[in-house]
Amino acid sequence: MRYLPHTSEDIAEMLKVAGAADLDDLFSSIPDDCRFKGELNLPEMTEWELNSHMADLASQTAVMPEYKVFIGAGSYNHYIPATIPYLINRSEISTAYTPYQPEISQGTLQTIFEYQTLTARLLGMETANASMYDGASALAEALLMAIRIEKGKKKTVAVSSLVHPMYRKAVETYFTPTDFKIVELPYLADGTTDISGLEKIGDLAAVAVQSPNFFGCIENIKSASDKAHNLNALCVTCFTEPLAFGLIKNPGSQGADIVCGEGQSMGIPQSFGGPGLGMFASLNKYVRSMPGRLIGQTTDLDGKRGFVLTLATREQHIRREKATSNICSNQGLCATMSAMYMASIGQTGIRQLAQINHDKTEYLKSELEKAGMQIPFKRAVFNEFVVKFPQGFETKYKELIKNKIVPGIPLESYYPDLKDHYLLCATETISKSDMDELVKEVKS
Amino acid sequence: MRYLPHTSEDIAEMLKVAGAADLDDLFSSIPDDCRFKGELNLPEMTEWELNSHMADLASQTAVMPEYKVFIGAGSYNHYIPATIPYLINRSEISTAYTPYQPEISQGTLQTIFEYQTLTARLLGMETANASMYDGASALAEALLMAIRIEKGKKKTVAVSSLVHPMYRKAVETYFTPTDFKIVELPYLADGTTDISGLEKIGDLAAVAVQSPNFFGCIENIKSASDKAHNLNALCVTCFTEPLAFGLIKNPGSQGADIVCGEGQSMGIPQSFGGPGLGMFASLNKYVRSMPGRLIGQTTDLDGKRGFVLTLATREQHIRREKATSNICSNQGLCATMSAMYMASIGQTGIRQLAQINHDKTEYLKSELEKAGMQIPFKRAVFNEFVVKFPQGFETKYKELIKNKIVPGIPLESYYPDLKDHYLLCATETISKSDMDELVKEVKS
Amino acid sequence: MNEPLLWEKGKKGRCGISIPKSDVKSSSMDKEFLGDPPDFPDLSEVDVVRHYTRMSQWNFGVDTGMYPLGSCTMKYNPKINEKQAALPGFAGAHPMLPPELSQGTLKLMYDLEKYLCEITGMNAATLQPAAGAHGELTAMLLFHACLKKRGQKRNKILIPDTAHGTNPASASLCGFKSIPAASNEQGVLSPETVATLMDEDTAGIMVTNPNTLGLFEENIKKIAEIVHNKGGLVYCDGANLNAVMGIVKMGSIGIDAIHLNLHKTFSTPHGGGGPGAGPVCVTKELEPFLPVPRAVKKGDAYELKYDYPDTIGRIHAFYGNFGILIRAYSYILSMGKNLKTASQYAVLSANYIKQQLKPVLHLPYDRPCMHECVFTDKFQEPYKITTLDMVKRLMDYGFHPPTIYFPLVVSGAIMIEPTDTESKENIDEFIQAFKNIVKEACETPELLKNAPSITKVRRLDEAAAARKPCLCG
Amino acid sequence: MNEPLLWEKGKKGRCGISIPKSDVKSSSMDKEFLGDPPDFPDLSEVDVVRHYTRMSQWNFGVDTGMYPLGSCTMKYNPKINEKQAALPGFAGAHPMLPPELSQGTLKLMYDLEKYLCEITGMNAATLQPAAGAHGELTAMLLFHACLKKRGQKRNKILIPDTAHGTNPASASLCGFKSIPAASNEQGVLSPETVATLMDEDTAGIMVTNPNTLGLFEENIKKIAEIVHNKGGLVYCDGANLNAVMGIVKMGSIGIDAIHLNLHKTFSTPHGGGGPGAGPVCVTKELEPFLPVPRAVKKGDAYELKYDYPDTIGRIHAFYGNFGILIRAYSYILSMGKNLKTASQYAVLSANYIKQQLKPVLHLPYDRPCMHECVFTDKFQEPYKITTLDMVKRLMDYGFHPPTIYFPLVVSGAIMIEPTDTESKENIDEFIQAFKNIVKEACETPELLKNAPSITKVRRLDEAAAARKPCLCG
Repeated sequence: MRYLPHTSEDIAEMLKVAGAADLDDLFSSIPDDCRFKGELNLPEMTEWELNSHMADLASQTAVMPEYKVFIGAGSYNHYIPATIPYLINRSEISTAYTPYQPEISQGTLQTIFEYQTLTARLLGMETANASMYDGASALAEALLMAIRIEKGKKKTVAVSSLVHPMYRKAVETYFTPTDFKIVELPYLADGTTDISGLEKIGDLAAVAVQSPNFFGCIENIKSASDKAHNLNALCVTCFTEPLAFGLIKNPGSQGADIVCGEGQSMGIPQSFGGPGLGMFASLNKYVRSMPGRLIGQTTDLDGKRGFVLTLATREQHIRREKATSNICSNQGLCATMSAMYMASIGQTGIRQLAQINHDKTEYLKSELEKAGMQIPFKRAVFNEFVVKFPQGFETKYKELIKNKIVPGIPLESYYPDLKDHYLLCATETISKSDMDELVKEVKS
Repeated sequence: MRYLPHTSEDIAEMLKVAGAADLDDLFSSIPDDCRFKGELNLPEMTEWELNSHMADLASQTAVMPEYKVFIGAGSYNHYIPATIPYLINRSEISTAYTPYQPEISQGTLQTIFEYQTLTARLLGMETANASMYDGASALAEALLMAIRIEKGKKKTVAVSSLVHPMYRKAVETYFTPTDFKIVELPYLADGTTDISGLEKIGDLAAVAVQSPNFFGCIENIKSASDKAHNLNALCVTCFTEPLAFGLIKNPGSQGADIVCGEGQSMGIPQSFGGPGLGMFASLNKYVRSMPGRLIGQTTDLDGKRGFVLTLATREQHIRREKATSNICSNQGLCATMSAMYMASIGQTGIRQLAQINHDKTEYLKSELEKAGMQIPFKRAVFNEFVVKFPQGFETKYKELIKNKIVPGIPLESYYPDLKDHYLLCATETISKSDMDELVKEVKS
Repeated sequence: MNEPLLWEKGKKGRCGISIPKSDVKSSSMDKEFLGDPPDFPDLSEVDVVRHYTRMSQWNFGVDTGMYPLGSCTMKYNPKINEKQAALPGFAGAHPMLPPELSQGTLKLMYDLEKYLCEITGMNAATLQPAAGAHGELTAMLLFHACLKKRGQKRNKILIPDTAHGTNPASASLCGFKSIPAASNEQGVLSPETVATLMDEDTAGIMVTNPNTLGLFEENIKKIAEIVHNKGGLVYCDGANLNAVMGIVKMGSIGIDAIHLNLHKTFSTPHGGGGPGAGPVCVTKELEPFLPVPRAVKKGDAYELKYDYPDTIGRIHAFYGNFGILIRAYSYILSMGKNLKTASQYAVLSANYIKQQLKPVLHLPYDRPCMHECVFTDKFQEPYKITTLDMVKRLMDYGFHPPTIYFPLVVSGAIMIEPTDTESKENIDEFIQAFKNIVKEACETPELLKNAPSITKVRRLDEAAAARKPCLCG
Repeated sequence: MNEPLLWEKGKKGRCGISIPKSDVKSSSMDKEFLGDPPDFPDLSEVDVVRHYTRMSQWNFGVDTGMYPLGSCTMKYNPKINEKQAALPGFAGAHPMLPPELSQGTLKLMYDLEKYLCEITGMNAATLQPAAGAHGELTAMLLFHACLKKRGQKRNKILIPDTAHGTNPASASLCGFKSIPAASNEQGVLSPETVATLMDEDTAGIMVTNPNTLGLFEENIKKIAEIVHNKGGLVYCDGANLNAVMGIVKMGSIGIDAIHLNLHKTFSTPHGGGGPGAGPVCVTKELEPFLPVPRAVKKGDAYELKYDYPDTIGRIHAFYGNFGILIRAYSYILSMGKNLKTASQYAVLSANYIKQQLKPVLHLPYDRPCMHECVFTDKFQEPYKITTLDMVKRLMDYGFHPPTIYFPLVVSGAIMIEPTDTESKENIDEFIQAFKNIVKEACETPELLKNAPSITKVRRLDEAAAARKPCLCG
């Protein structure tokens, strides 16, 4: 086997030193009744068989450009410059471990320090961590962090119903074994969160709002944070489409205390939903309550600038039983990809690209409206929006799929009152003719 | 433009230092009547437009595995381990220049030194150079070298008619402006070269034979070299399929003086015929007549082993007007790929792989014979062989192509007396079922 | 060569990306929402490429040399698996495609679960956890849900001192208080210790097996029996599975749930700290509680099923780190029954190192080990040379240091895991390097105190970094 | 870290490749032909990966830093072009496929020829030459064939002292004796010189324009007229085309044939010495002699045409380095009219460097330059510091040395070409480094004599290597 360098000669010599009669003998410390005596029942392929097997599997998925996929909803198709997969595949970057030994990990460390900084700038926050698993778990951890900041005395968090439904599901899962409560905030007719009920919650630790929200609508974070702060609660905001912050106000400037979300849009392939990137940032004062890894700047023996993993006291290594975060492996390589993307696109580029995304979405929205479709929520959107198609659209949906067009996702399973409502997305990868074709098909 | 870092501020500052009023002014030394005043008429694409344009072009070529391509004839479809494109893309390897500055080019230099060594071992020769453009130009240069060794006194080379027809064409082109002559050696009924006429040639400088030859047949190099040496001529052998030397005797062991050929089979993609790899080796005593670059071992100031470009006196840098080789850029990266391949496959692997190739070819040959096709040349072959199909096979050929099977190449245009003869190839990439399907289709 | 921070480079107006052409008219964003673009530096493409090329040159990776980081299983990461993950049909797949448009990805998940169950001897699996610690948490959520279903609320969990570091934190996220269980002088857990600690308020035990001393928990069956008899559940931290593939089936030794680290045992790259994947395999009893959706097969087709009333819910927005699953799946298919061979070689190499270094390094538990062995710096105490000094010096010899000061149960621990992909020659060189260092420790200790000497930076002031954090540039 | 030679590693029985399974019965090779397999070392996959990873670490590439190698145009090599070349439809294409099965590749060649003609202002092109020198040779073969067709046999060719080094060797392969033509004190060729040398035995002239002093041959039109009037032909070595894209059309200034270096001007990677590509563009008169086959368009379809009775034949087995053509084609499409901008910036940067370094380095031709400028070590003579010493020291500053001791017409030449992809900051750093070195030359000359100091090896004994060649391990 090409990955296993041991020759029979090597094995004989090593067994001799190890004092074992044969390979089996090495496992003598395992009681016989714990030993598996059979052979693993697994297929085995050469590199070439694997190639064709995987190509076959991969060919069974509907991807752009063969299919025109108008789905966003937490995973966005953006162009990724060829430089990023190229650089990320440099094995000193991709095959390194967590940088416990800073002297030979300055590449990873400086890169992640830069990632933290760019992320903080993107979100308008003071400090970002080295990454969380994804947007959903990041939100769950953000809410737990908010409760921690409040010393666990306030036990309720209010979460907008326009937070991505799967994120809300994950929050529930994380909250189940605790005695903390989640209150869901309803939404208004314009497609934004109704925060009017917040005052009624007695022990409110935090309010969580997503912007742009699940319907693509831009929330009024300022109102939410003002209200939260008035109630002595924290304002947590999340996002699924960070490209928006190339165009709209970032959450930090609107008073958010903790900001988290999914960074996949920043140069990371969709990969059927993962690996993505949990971006996570907060105000400086909360940093010691923050979950996840942090890279900090320091100096070496010669006074030279260098970077290290820091504030590890929050972690498991030091005070096992008191650890507040169990995060070890995070999404380091995805954070690196996104840093490469942010560095490549720059301030000038992100504005341009965000504007193009906005233009495409607005074009599609207006064309669908012209074609007689209903746009139920009038609020300004970024990259995606809700359409109400004529009754019985399910059949048309199936037809469109046969024609290699995937016109968004149906919302009914997440919002039972939104029958025939679909969430559609158009990024820079969707051409005018793709959109015109969709509109034509929908109309016909 | 993302490749051009100059901002307008940079340009202004630099123009000032350069003492030019504007960019145009920089070209004031070019007379006005030499200046082009218009704009270049060229398309311009974004990275994303380019991607779809190129994908479109690439999709218009018939490649394995969608098509079953039974063509060899100088370009062979072999599996290439994923490690090779990965490593070759490391930019310190791929974007370096010719290693004129050895201190920061030891990677390239050691790699090519290793390539020279592995190539010499593969061919059974004493010294190999750093590479030639391809098999065809390597053969032309080998014959010119042979004449050089003979001080230009003998002016005729005899070239087997079973040398790849395109290689012979290239030799002719290289010979046209000289006063050297080429005599073509006919072939025998068993598919090997008829060397019986060699004695009749008065001023024979060299005999060139290919083995395995264009018909896939294994030549008797020993006889050719014995005869050449008896006539005080050199024996030059060439090859198009070096994998053969995993199984058959290498040319060095059979008395060849200069060995050259195409190394594409050793880990290099077919790429519509190039870039490939001109492998070139000879006996030590001829090394100063050898064209192309050479890497040699030496030591540094501290006595440490290192490598440098050497024997450059043969080249243009030193004695321009007396240079015997004009080769500067060669196929360095392809030589590197082949070194990676030879290192990966090893002695153990190359024997196994060559045997599998032999097995596939023999299977296809025997199945076609069973199906009633004629195998005109009975000589032992490696990887390819000639089949005589029934009269009127052209129509069937076109049909097969429609069914995505490419059953070799017709030989008639190269050998007018071989009407209905086709050259077919089967490597490890062709499965039994591919072959069975071909046989079934041919029979039907 | 130095390389500045990104924002110390660049100049406004450059752009390292190809901005797509727009084919629709521009629409302005409502003034109310319009903000300033983020303060990113503007770089050209070559600036970016050179920046990260330089970054990579400051790093050590598996392709650079031996990386004997104990408990991390830094084995070779095959390039072919990267190629599979990059296939457009995978990399470009949207997670919310209708099932009929994503059969390939669903089949991959379905089959990978099957293979992981075959390897662990368990009954069902979830692929959602994005890392090992996420898998631990998932397992604890499963325990919590299962106990709740049984009508129980237990608030403690046993954690041996030889367990992995993240276990207590994962448990506490589920409201379980960690109860430490001490290993015995053989370095393993005694059934008696567990019997004493286990009670009806205790949810069960989190055992790392092989444990972080590199020893197989030989009493595991008896321990599981004790825990089960008291109504508890047994979790196995499977980070060390590389020792026992095809040798021990966890399902047959009393384990109820085990998480696997695909980025350790199944060779997916660590990425400088992730992404990994931490699937959890469970018994039939725990299966109903697994996260949703689950990939199921219906006739010849695959679909995502949500209808599991007892499910703990979701722990990831979608299906976990699918791109990592692809790599692990490819690895399993490439290895087949060689997975057992890999475990054998991993254990062989660890025992070989143990025997070779035993004369020069103190070996606290002198018995056959599994895939890693743990030494200490006790022999070097007289020279005032610590574990840290020795391993920093290893860098000068071209090796990544082993894991150090872990497990906590061993003072000054040096935990060496060679893995199955290191050749005997590499291992011999490593042994020789360590022997040289031990010699240097008494003869030229300043070499060690000043190590490393050939790296980009010398020893860094970690205390200062934590005291006055600078986390953002 | 050191890395042994391949055959100093490995152990029999390892294999770094996946050996395909055979699905047919084995057939033995005739004993008569059966040989021993080559004596290759046996390595595992990780051995191979680490070996070449280490090799790469000993190299300098364009991604490592500025590579101001004069006349080599070491510009940034875009990654996207590598992706295109690797597309299975290109990388897996067999060159002898019937035309109907290779329309995409043929169209690419057809269009690339068209674009190169547009850029050079010539009428037709061949893509077959595999390198610049191969292009030179092709051009000389074309000249030979054309003169022969005219019924002439000429045996000399003029070559200025500012031409590229390979020109004489290429000419002599075609039986042309090189007649050196001296440049004037402005560094360019005088029409008078050419008029004196040009006669009816002379096939023509091989002029490098811009020449190797980085100067535009301003008398080119008059020179071409003189040569043409005597029945000769004018060849332009286009290696320096990066200075004049969109600024000079060679077809309109009297050039009959020009070769281009796709691996210079059109950004394909140099590969540590190739593969490159050296297409030749020619006038209508020379077109009939171009190599076959040629990609032609018939209706909407592309085919390979062989039927050119005056063709010189073939200079490559197939169609040249097609994989390199893909990259250059992608680059041209990515740049479009920015090709002119690239030339402008390349020239701007060279002039900027010229002005900045002029105070400290002797500039033999003090006039506006094109894309490169040539200095000498004359100012450093008093300190016994040579060009070699200075450029070796540049490595310690993180730069690749410029081209040195070329062109021969300048003693101790230092030929600097910054290219269009280096930012002003990089160029400023380079200038500063050179200024520091000039200072060191008088203050601490031993630093230069001992340079480089941070590389894997120090200065190598090239004389010993040539005296007693060791070319094979």
